[in-house]
Formats: sequence, structure tokens, C-alpha cells
Amino acid sequence: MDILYFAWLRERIGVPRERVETGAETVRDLVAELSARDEGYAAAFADLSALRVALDQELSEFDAPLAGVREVAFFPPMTGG
Amino acid sequence: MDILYFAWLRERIGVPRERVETGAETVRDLVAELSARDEGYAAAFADLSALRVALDQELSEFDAPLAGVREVAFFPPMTGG
Amino acid sequence: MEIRVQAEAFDAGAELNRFSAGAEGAGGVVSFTGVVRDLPGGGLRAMEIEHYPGMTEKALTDFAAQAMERWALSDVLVIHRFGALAPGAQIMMVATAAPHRRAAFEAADYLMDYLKSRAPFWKKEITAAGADWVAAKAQDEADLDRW
Amino acid sequence: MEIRVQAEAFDAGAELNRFSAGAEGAGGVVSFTGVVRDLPGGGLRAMEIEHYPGMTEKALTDFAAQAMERWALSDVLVIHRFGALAPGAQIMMVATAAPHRRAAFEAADYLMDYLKSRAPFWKKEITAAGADWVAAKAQDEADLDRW
Repeated sequence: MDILYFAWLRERIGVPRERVETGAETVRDLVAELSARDEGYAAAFADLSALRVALDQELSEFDAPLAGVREVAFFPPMTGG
Repeated sequence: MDILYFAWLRERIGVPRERVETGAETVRDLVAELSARDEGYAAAFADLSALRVALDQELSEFDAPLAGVREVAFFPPMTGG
Repeated sequence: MEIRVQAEAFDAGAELNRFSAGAEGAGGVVSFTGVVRDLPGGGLRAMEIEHYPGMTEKALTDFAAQAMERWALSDVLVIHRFGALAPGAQIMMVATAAPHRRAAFEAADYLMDYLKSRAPFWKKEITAAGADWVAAKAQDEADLDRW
Repeated sequence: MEIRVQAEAFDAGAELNRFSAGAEGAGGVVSFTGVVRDLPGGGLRAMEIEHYPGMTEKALTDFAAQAMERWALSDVLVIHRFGALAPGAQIMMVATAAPHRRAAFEAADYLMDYLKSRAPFWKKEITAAGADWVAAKAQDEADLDRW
């Protein structure tokens, strides 16, 4: 599964994308797995209300299931326009 | 006092403007005076709800006083834009 | 604030660029361009626009000033043509520039409502069958109540 | 319907004219152009816009399709830039064409609200003091509830 990071989340994690093997069932499970890696990840994901998630390039929810998903992207609220 | 007519009112009256000497106190009085002239005027002014009036180039009401007014314009509802 | 009432065609794109370049501190520019629509099924030869010289400029200036007072705007542009216009021709244009987008949108929308029903313009449709004055729409009058 | 996500500058006036010329049956065209504003007091060196290639085009296409479904529109144009933009530069543009003006206004307003808060773009302000990610505004989120 490809995981992408954008904006300040990308800067804090230190990479724009990475490939992970995971059995996580939901986005929230995946976040817990990533946060368990080290303090950097834990800090980046500390406040989920400040983050958004897209599954296969579609905005989604942290409770959404990951079955069949190939690309997960995490990022702060968008500021386009 | 100058009286101006626009759009279909101008076409029905037959002139775009005319100069009248009048002692009419309100727009409504002036309309009554003009309507008394002949059937053409009477027909043109028959339905005041279909007309608008401007006094010295400012939208006004048929009950407005004419004291000091130099230019009165009658016309149908506007269709700009 | 610029108000123009003219018979000549104008280049909406060039006007938009010029207006945007001159609008200091604006974060957004909204424009509306009105186009002569053909009649359903075609057949419109021309749209003739009559106006009330003097009052037109005065009314448009008043509307623009009211918009500048009501919203925090950097600038306002209004161009309105008169005379005979072919189907597809541009009739008029409004542009508003503002620090915040909602102000620019609302002010342009407001100006259009006033232009439609309170500026002394009258439209006449010329077809092979003759000429008809366009009737004012109840909807346009109702739109004014929003402000 | 045309969606463009690009690093290059665009000419808003030329785009408006091209879009208007191609919008069959439209009685009005509304455009919104977003401009990089300097910071209060100046000092902005650049606004850097990051985006999510792939999802951005998808999201903008979805918003435009939703607008076409919700309002009777002749056409929709969305252009959004990414990369480093200087103060005064144009960031993005939305244009809507419709038989009736209110539809064009509402659809453009709607598209802007979605672009602001639901399209995957992130702005970063670069000053002499450093770089700061622009925070999302509660107002922009609230604006979405209008639709």
C-alpha cells in the first residue's frame, strides 16, 4: 500500500511517500501502526482532527475500511483557491 | 418643464420629449393633464402600474411633488443587464 | 470606480485584465459578462437597447457607490452598451475586486440585480416578424428583495 | 467542461474570452480570478502551492460535474496553478456560463467554496523570516454549509 503525505505532514514525516505492508483494517488502525513506529510519527498523527485522509484519491474518513485500497494520503485541511 | 418618454411609451406618444407649461402639483396631476389632451395620451397612461417615473433623473413615485423639478421622464419597467 | 455607457463593443477579457491589474490589495476579482441570446429556435436579428442618457450614468454610479459602501471592495467596473446588438454580442460587463471572495461575489450579484431592474435601459427584440419590447421579469424584481 | 492544473501562468482575460466564445446559448458568464495577496504590511516573497497530482484533477472534475448537474450551465472552466507564485500573481480562475445569470453566479460561488476547502491544495507563505503553512479558515468551512 502506498502512503502519501502532504504539506506540513510531509515535512514532519520527512518523506512524501512510502510503501508499507499492513494488515490494518481501517485508516485508524493504520494510523496506530504508523504512530507506534517512533516519536516523529506519533507527534505527526497526534491530533487527527487536524488531518484529513483520502483513499485512492477520494476524501474519506478515519473509520473507513482499507480493504482493496492501494493509495492512502494524509494531509492537513486544504487551502486552495 | 421637460417631459421625456422612453421605449414603448415614447413610441405610443410619438415624441421622445416635449416641453410643457404646467401648474401640476404632483406627478399624478401631470399625468391627468397629459391624459386629458387626447386619446393617444390617455391610452398611453391608462395603466400607471406599468409605468415608472423619474424626476430630474432620479427614480420617483407618482405621488411625488413637482415643485422645482425641471425634467420628468416616464417609461416602462427597465430591462437592462 | 469606472462606469461606461457606450455604443461601441468592448473586449471583456482585456477589460478584466486591466481592471485586475489596477485593483490594489484585491485577493479576488469577479466578473459578469452579459451576452445577447438568440430567441428559442433562432430568428433574432438584433437586440436594440435604448437608454436615458444622463440618468443612466447617474444610476450606475449610484449602484457602484452603494456596493462600495456595503462591501469591502477594492474597485468596481461597469460597462453597458446601447444601440443595436447582434445575437452573441456582449451587452454589458460588471467586475468587482475585493480582499475577500464572498464580498466580490455578492457585490457583483447585487450590481447585476440593480442593473437589470433599476438602470434606465430598455431592450427591444428585432425579428423578421417585427419588433417587440422585452417585458420586465417578475423574477428580476424579486431578486432585488435579496438585498 | 475544462479543468487545468498547471505550474504556468495563464492570461485570465484571454481565457475568459475563449471560454465565452465557446459557451453556446449562454446569456451570461461569471468569472472569478484569485490573486496572491501580499501580507498585511508586505514582506511576502512567494506563495508556494503544493498539490496532490491525480487527486487534484479528479476532485476539480467532480466539483465541476456536480455544478453542471445542480445548475443549468452551458459550460464550466477551472484553472488552478501550483508551485511558487509571486505576490500579485493569479493563482486560479473559475468561469461559469449559463442561460440565466443567477445560475452562473451560484455555480461559480459554489465551485470556489469547494476549491477552497475540498480540493487538495496547500498554501505556504514564504517570507524573509521563514515559511508558514496557511491555516484553513473556519469561515471557508462554514461557507460550504450553504450548499
